[in-house]
Amino acid sequence: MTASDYLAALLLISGAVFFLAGTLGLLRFPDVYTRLHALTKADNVGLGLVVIGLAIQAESLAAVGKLLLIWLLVLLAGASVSYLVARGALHKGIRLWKR
Amino acid sequence: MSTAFFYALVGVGLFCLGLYTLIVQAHLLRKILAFNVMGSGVFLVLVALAKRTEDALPDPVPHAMVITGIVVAVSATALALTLMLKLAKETGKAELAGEGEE
Amino acid sequence: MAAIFLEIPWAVVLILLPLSGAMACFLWPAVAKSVGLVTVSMLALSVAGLVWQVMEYGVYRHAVGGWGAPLGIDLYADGLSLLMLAMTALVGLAVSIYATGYFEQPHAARFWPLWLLLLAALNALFLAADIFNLYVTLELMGLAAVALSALSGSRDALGGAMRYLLATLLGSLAYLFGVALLYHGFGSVDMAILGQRLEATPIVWAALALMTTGLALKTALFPFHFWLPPAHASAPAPVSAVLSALVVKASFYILLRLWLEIFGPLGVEGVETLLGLLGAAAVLWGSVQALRQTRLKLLVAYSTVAQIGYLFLAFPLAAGSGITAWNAVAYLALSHALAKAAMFLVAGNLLRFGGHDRIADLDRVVQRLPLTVTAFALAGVSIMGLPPSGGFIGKWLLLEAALQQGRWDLAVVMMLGGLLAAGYVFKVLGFAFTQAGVPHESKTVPASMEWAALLLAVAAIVLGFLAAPLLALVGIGAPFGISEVAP
Amino acid sequence: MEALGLLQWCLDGLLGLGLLWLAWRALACSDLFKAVVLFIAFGLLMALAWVRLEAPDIALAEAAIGAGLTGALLLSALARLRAIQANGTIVIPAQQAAKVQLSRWLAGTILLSAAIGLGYAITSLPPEAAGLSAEVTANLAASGVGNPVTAVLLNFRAYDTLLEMAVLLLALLAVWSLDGLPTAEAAAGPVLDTLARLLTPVLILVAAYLLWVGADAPGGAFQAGSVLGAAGVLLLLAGWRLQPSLAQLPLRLALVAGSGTFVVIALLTLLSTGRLLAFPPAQAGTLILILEAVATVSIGVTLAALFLAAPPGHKEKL
Repeated sequence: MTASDYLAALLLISGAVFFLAGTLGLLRFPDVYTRLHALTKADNVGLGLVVIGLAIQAESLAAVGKLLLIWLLVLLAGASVSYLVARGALHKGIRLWKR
Repeated sequence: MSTAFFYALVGVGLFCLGLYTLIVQAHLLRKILAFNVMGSGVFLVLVALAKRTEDALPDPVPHAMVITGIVVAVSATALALTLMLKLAKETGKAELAGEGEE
Repeated sequence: MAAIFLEIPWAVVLILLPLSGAMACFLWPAVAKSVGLVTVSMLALSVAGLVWQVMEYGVYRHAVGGWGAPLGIDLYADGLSLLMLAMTALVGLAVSIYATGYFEQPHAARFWPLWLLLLAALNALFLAADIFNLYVTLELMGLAAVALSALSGSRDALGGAMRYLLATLLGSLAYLFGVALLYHGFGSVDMAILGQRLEATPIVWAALALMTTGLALKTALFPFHFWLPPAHASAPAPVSAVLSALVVKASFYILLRLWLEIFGPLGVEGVETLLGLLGAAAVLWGSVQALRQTRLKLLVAYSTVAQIGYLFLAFPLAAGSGITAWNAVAYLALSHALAKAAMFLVAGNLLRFGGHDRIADLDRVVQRLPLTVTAFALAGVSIMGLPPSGGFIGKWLLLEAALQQGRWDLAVVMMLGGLLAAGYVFKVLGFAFTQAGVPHESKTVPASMEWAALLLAVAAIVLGFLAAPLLALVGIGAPFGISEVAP
Repeated sequence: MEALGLLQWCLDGLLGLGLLWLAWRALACSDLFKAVVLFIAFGLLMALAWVRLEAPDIALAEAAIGAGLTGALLLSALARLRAIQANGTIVIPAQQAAKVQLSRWLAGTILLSAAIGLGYAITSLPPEAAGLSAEVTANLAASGVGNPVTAVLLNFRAYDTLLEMAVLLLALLAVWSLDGLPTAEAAAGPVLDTLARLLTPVLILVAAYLLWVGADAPGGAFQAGSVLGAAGVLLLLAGWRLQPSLAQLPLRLALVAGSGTFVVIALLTLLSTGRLLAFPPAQAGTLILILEAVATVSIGVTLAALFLAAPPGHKEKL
């Protein structure tokens, strides 16, 4: 294994850690807003790390481009959808969690 | 046991799970979900067993059949959902009257 | 001229024409009725063309795409396919004539494209030689039939259609599961090839169980008949006629084909006995239920449950009687299609006339709708199995097959079924002659609706005189003999 | 290699059990909304299973249609069901507990034995079988495309696909014939609006890409069509509606174009070669591309129309 392999592996694993953290947050946080927070933050960064890790290993620039496009689309969709979910929750009258 | 047989058995499980729900649950939306799960089970059997090829690509014919099947399933689901809504509008509930043997 | 006529691939026309017609009806709803009528008439001509073609050249096989089985899909037409196609064309024509009077806008614009798609599905089904292709046609047929039966939008119709949809989808999935198993067991979905390759392995038994159950559910064989009476009784009359006459027969046809080409030769006496028993139960249960009904459409629908039972009585008799039992099935299927379609159309006329279909309140309808009541009586003769009628020939052949083998039990069931049928037919006719307690308002019934019903009923009787040529036609390609070998 | 095999086994095991568990939760949980969401998750997991089974074409179709559009249909139906039931009376039938329990046990026992029987039959199959792989490979060069699944769908078994297009058209006709239902509500807002504006061109591009690569790589008309359909659903959600001048014949033409082109090409091949849908190898690639391009548009429009569930111009009220 070369140095770039190790770097890719490191990035992929840390990406997975972010996903794990996001999932934990989804399961453990008290209300819909905080869960959204955990999910989007963690997933976006996690996916970013995974994408960079895969890009290092990619065979062509086109593949790198596709990977980046995927990341951008997920960012866009994630941000919009979490906004819509939060707005829907507010409309439904779900209160913010307070300690 | 190979991957092919493992997924085929999962397919059998999904088929029977869906069928059980179709029989015992009264709500039509759940029956429609159950029908979709059953369909996925059959598709899984069809495609999993196509992978019984040693180190070669799987048999593509079942793959094409399943794509046909998925389109048929979404068509049926659309019709079933509309029928359910219409029935709910007429009777006030999304269940069949006199739920019998089915 | 005749030569060109013989070279036209009529089988393909039978599939593409109604598809095109349906699309035209959808694009231009204002002319849907005319487009529909023209299409259906041309379909009848095409069936005639195909019959002629097959009589000249023998069985028809068309390798779609030029690949041929097992890679491609084959279309196939022998005597049995021809009989079913002719039945579809004849009932289709009468029902279409009826529908011109029955449906007003906006229902007419919805009826025609769905109806033509149903016809395309039926024709494609009767021409299919490939069990996965049969699955696609089954789904096309099932969804079209459900959509048609929900057309009126009433509470009963929607409930009946929903139940029907769930039953038909479940039946198709079980069938598809069987297709998957047969394909993976024997590497083909072509019936003839499967017939050659099949061995009695566990996979075949599983496929047999799944496909037989799925198709029995779609055919409404007792005790899977629960969905039929509500769906058939609540659909618009022309749709009920088509459901009982054609749609139920289509799934039975697939079961019959599977039996003749694939499963039958394996020697499955146990399953045959079971199917026979369920058939006998259906004959008795359906007839008794029909007798108990107070509404005409439900009576006719339960009568369908009973008549389907007769078709299954042939399974335990087939092995010992040569082709007599299967000939009986062919005849019964055809004559039931004509007679039962006539009965549902009659029920539609009476509903239109009096605004209800309560049997006890028919109120001397014989004087006011003589053609309609005549149609019911003639159709009743065939359903009861009295001579001279198609139903008589069919039941006679079946009885012969039973007596040859000393199956007195089945013979008694057939007799009892006939007696009970006489009971429910005369019950309706009796009330047609008597005066009801309260006078009812009445509406006029278009002549097209009366004549369409009569046409079908007369055809059911005429069948009684055509036994020799029809059985010769069915015998083309020996569908009931040893299954033929693919080229 | 040994470790990789073990890892794959773990992945397969988790995926298989995850599928069964999600299906069970989706079918058994008491909240319908949760059930639908779990079902969508089930669809996504199915897509992963297809990848594991080396069926990328199906994975794409499942993700787009099975999970995506079916999910959208289910969610919109659920919302409309709640709207309907909020207006009317909700009757929850009292079930006789004892009878229900008995029938559950009975059904459960019968189905469990059926599952064991089916499982036994399946495991009795030979572990190696190539099916029709050899035939497909041998004729692939003459099919006009390089992706064997596309070759089966649009050449070897194109007749099935013709009928399948008819099924899709039929579903729409059937849904339209059941009129008088409230249509899906638009949840307009600035964010959704922007999302739709940004994503629609991207989705159209993706659809075109999937259609184009479908000849030689995973993809094709159904995957591309469902991506287009998704774009349509997004636009409909953002409140966009077809302008009335296009809602009649032009829309209907777009809906039948797929089946119509199929029938026309079927007739042309019948006249020129004497066989239904027999493509001459030299022109097969072009013919398939035409068929797929038109079918993609039709599938997309049909799926979006199925989501809206009523013909445009239909009055949206309860």
